[in-house]
Amino acid sequence: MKKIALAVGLVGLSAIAFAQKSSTDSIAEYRQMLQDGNPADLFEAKGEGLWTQKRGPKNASLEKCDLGKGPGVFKGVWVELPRYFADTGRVQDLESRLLTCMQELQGFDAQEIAKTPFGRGEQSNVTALATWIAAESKGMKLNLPQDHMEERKMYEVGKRLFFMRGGSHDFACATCHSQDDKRIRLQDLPNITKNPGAGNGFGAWPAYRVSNGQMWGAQLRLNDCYRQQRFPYPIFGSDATIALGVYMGVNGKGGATVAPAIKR
Amino acid sequence: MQTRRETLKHSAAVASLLAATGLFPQYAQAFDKAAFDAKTINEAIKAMGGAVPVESKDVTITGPDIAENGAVVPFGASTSLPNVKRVLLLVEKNPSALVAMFNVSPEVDVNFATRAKMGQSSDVYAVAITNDGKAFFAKKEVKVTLGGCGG
Amino acid sequence: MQSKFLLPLAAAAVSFLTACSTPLPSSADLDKLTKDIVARSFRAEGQAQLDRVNPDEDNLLCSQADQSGNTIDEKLATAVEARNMQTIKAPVDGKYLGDFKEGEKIAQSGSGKTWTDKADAANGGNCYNCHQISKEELSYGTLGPSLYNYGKMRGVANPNNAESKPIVEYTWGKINNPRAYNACSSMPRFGHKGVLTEMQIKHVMALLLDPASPVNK
Amino acid sequence: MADPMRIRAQAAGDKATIRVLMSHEMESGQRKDGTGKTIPAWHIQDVTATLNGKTVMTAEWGPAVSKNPFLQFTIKGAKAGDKVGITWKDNKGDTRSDEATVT
Repeated sequence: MKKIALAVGLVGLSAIAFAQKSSTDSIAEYRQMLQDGNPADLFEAKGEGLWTQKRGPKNASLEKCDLGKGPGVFKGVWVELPRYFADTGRVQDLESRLLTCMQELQGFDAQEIAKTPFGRGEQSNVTALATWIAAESKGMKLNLPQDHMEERKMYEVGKRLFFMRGGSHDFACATCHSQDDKRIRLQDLPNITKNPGAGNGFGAWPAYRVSNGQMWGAQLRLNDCYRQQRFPYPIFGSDATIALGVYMGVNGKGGATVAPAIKR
Repeated sequence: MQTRRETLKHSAAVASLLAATGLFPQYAQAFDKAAFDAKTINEAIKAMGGAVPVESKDVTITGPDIAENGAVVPFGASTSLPNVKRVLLLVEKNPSALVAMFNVSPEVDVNFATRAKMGQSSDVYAVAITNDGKAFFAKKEVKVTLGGCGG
Repeated sequence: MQSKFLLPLAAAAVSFLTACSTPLPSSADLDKLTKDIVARSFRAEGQAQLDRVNPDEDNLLCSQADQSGNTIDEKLATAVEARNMQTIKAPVDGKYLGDFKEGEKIAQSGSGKTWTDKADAANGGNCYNCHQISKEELSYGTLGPSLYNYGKMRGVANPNNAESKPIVEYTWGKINNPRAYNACSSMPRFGHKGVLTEMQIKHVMALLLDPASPVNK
Repeated sequence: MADPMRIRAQAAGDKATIRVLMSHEMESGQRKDGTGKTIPAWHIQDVTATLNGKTVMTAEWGPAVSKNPFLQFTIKGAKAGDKVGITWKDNKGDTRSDEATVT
């Protein structure tokens, strides 16, 4: 009899504990359980291999690619992107810069890759490369340069784009991402106008999306934000996407990066 | 609080899930009987004889209370019971309940973790099958939520 | 060859001239630059046509206010609200409430109007993205206020009663065009922008106001 | 050919924890394509783990294991320098083997 009473007592206790645990706590627990064993590792490994592999019409590797800190440097470059590149005369993010390198060094057609749907052909290689390069800056602090006039102009443009309401639903980026402690459904929404939200948000992509089992680079992340915002399709590597990258990354200055992350 | 009747229901549920996998002919009969309505569950369980799956505190299932996404739900199944031959992970409301089956050898701990897809909120079972064909289980309820913008 | 990933040397040279200590262009010039960048950065896809990045006057005013961190000027707000109020039409048959069960489905659905949605498919209301509504749904957003007990809290015992009329009409207007009441509301103008049909809005109305709806339990 | 696995094998005491990520679609057989046709199930069916060439565990999986599967288990008596091998085979007959050294 005693034994049964004790067992009942325990069951009762755990039921109360469950009731008191909020959905937010449970979701946090769920996310914690996924941290060990992030399939982004698979893409990271693929990207690392692609960097040294001789490929493309010129049968060359990417080892001489300049991502902002000189040819061949991949450690720490990601926390300083997007930045201005004198050779192209453009502010570029990681993915658009990888296209430049794939074209210049390997002879691929950058425009062709930019037009390729995400996850297909060379696009999936760009994502894998971006995943690996971001991982090589994991834990470092965002430190985007704002010395060049083009970089400063892009920040200003990014800010305007961030607040631009439009589409069928009148949404702007700011509709969801300009307040603290808000969520959409059960997902926390980072406040991207300042830290910690800007660093946490911007510094998490590329990320593995468990909902569809895909690796998403920053370009696809933005692309899908715009899709949900009911805007037209942002062209891969376009100045609008890069300006937003500058706006988010500069707002996130000093935030430690966690990319490649694992996300819902 | 779990009543005896509910416990029996769970046993029947596990039996039917095992039977549905087609891997355990000894449960096939139990499955048929368990398919009767609630009034006859007690009799059905009796008819299972030694094959009644028993809920056991020596079997552990770990997993989230709420999954942010049903596409990836992390689970761990372990047991301290001796002579375990197999460990199964079953999601009751999936189109086919059996997610994974691990065949144990003396060289490994009876402790496995993997991730499952869940179409909807469901009870999830870890079942340990011993060398003599007995089944012991642990159960966990997992709520699957709809996340994100949903578009 | 036209390629923005290649090296346009002329562009690089121009950029050098504008570098360093030069002050930023004027705000108006940056607005113009933003407009140019938008024009070349998006392409039409599915039903998401380029007119969607051509914001109307209401959105322009609110975007400017949001960006400056201030609220919209009071006079402008009154004008925005007045012209949005004019878009609200009472239901043709005089009936404001539909079926709350249908309303729940619409509230749950986050689809519609994206470039991956079929143009002729029914749109969702996206309601749970931002609001708590029925108690059973744990997965709700917090961008908007909780709507749990919406009708009950406002004392709507019978939505057809005369005393319920003001709240019924307000709710109808709010779903159709929230910017009639709050110039820079973040909520979509479901009726005005054709996101939801009149019938769909009636169903959502029932979800919020029908005493039998789980929202009011 | 399938992409390589990521295998981590870490010794602690007289055991080693093995964590494996596999690159696989794990198509459930429940989804429909754009034309309404069911996409056939395509999933890893058999998994075998070896320690220095000797099988220590086998597993049978259904299509409900998540895409890009994760597997964790513990091998008794494995020590640094030992070789852990993982092989999977899917229902189309595709197979992949990778090996890692216990650290």
